[in-house]
Amino acid sequence: MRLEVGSILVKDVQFGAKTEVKNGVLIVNKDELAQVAGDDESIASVEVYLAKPGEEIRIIPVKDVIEPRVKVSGKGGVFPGFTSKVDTVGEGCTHVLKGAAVVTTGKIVGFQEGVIDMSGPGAEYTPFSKTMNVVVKIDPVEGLHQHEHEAVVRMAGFRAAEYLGKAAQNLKPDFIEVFETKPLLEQVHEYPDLPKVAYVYMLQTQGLLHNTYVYGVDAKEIIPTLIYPTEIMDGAVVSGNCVSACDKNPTYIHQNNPVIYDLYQGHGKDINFIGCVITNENVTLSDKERSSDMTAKLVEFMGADGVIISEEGFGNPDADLVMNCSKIEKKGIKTVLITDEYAGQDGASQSLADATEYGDAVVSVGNANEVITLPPMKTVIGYEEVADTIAGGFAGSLGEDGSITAEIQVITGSTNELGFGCLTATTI
Amino acid sequence: MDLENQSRIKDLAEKYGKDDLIIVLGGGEAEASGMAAETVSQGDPAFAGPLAGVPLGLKAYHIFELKEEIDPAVYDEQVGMMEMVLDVEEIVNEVKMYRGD
Amino acid sequence: MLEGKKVAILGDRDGIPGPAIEECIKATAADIVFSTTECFV
Amino acid sequence: MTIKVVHYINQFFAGIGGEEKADHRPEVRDGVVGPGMAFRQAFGTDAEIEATVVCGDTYFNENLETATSEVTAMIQEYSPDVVICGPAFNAGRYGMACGAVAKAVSERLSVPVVSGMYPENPGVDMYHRYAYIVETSNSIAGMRKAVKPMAKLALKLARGEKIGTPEEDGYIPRGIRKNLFAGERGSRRAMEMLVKKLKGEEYTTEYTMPVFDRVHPSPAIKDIRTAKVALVSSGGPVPKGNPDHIESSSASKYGRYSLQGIDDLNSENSETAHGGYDPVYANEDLDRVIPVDVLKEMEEAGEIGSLYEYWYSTVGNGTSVANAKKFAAEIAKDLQSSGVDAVILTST
Repeated sequence: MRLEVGSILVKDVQFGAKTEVKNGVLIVNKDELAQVAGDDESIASVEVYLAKPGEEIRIIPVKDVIEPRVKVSGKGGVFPGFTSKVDTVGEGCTHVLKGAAVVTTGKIVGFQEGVIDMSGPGAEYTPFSKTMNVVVKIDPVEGLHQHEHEAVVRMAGFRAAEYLGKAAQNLKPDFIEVFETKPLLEQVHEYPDLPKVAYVYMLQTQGLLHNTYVYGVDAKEIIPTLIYPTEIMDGAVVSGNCVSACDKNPTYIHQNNPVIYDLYQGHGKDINFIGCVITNENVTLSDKERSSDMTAKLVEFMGADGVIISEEGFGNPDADLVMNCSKIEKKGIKTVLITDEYAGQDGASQSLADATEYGDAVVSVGNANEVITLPPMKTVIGYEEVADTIAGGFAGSLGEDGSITAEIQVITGSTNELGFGCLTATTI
Repeated sequence: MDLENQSRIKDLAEKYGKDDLIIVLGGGEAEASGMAAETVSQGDPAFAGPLAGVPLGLKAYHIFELKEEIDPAVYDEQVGMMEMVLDVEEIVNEVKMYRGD
Repeated sequence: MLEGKKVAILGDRDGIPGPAIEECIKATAADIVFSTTECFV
Repeated sequence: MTIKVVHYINQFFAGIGGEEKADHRPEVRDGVVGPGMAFRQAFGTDAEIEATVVCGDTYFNENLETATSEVTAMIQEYSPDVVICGPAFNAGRYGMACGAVAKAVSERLSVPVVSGMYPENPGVDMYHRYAYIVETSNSIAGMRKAVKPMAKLALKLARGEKIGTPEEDGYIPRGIRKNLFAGERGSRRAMEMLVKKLKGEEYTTEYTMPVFDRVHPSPAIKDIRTAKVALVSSGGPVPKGNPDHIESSSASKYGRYSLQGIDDLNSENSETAHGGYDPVYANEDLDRVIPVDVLKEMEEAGEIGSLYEYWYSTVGNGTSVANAKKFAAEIAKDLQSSGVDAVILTST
């Protein structure tokens, strides 16, 4: 599969009469966007805000972040199985409003949603303090069941991103990147002298606000399967997951999976990147055994010499990570794991809930328990009172002055386990 | 260096003065030999004994350095064997360094 | 250089012991005022 | 202002004597003793060693608790800004004493401690968390080399300056995980690590896997019909409203809740505080997390002796192993003193 990704650089975002991109400025028709996003009888209200890098703005609770895109050629839409039919994506050309993002917020669904600060110390920890954000605040009708609430907000975000992405349809990209993975046997022969590397992409699938979707299917229901890297880059995987927002993959991160991107950077030079296996992180032992067995088998089936395994979440998923690692290593295939740590607020505890002696090559993306104080912001979009109850917060997290003292666990993407950011932890 | 020996050396230095008294070492290892040389010149580097912070300014030589001064037959009998097994150059360099000449 | 000097000997159990150094110095013009064997380690 | 330092050393370095004097009891002397002279040189006018506390290694190790308290009390008298222990090089009992003093001083007096030891000194393994231990050579020959970095660290700690990494500031890692921003993003680091691993080249893992305790189950209850059974859960089951505000993640506490007058948990009287799983089904009927209804029926039918009148609850989500261990020890003690014979542990 060959995918061209054409990036239209967005340097600013403003409200205006017509949604379009002019000289690098994304202009948004606020009412039209609200109408598209709110097109659901379960939605009571939609408000749209802008949040730009450096502004004193806090967004809380954050549910998802999505990159506005449009399919220019090739099959399918940008969210196959959701806002378009389930056609296989990953081929042709997709245009991206690079630098822009849709952020969804609104009344809290569970305990688990995140925080984005556009400036101050918290901004350093989230990738979404660097994007021009169109914030869509969605509140549902009274009495909506939690599961429906989550789904309604998720879909509203996709519609908003798709709507904005259409502005890129007829634009000439500032730059185009081409990614290609051939059918397995051809791909293996393309670089016969380089080690064959696959990517094991673990998707969290543990229920409400812990779910991930593949072509519209709840990934909890899948058996691990092979997928072209370009399919993932083109919207095949989307998020319904924002628990402990630090290490959950918003849709934006799936669309821009950094492991896939960096493996393509090494492709043909250091490695032969032959493809991806997606697997899930379910809650029962039999599910875990089945999925890790299948994953190890698929990696072997592909003839991989080495794999990168990325986790999503912590605790329970540590067991999946450890099973994947040991079962793959036992087949003589080398692994590198990416995980975050829960070493306690003082950093003195052991960091994982499960361990294996095979896990001898680990990339740590930081200790999520580390405490940070986020100073008050001039503007809060959303509901700041949830700071005391979201995962990583505690009674008294929200100060009287509007500051938040909490674990970096509350910050969307702070310890992203695809390695989207530069955070790490070291022993001192 | 042994605390009691530090005390003895201190007394001897007072009695004979630093121009007349020299120390001859038989250390089998460079670091410890250097330390002994340092102890009698600049003070106990471990700051544990009577010479802690007491720079006597005494000159210490390793017996290997005095080979030319000694009857070859005697030297050979008493020292020859150890001269073959020990790292003479390393030991001598260390002692020289701390003697400060 | 040993002429007229007072010599204090610090031998080493694992190197050259005091008595061996004494034998050497006895054959020179120096005067032995102290001799001991340390355990340097 | 001159920084105040107290120095802890053993009987040997105080010039009292070797092994034969190792039963020397703790004493305090004003000013510097022994290696303190070297520290005084290194400090110049920045810091002053106000006192030196001396204790024999044998006395310390054979009277660990008393000696620790005595020494700590002597140190406290001087209200130092920083305490220096040793260096102890490879002297095992001296290292253990330095470590125990470091633990007590840092925990009880909240005063930072610097020490120096050879990495194989058992004091390092036992106490590396409580002091910044500079790596020294294995013998006292390394004194001069040890003093400089120890003095530098002591000044930094006393001034509350930021301490660098173990490599930068020359101390043995304390086993504390600390966040920092790397030069490359995580995915890039992963790819580079994999390329090295595939080539058989050296690479450094960023996290060394922990070793876990394996807990052996207790022997089976002989007669469950007479046993008092308790419920303990990390699934966050709490009375409605979460009265103790147990955190949805990274719990800092656990709760103990009465079952008096409760035969069934429901959405009126209970909920889960846990933020790590789909709470909808637990909130509808919390018996799904702790089976109070069934156990009450079994109690009634004589199938179990009795159901203990309290349940214990915390949230396992993101909670550090160290906190979990602490909670468990306290809960177990409570259960034991209440005559509980068996516990049903539920997780989520």
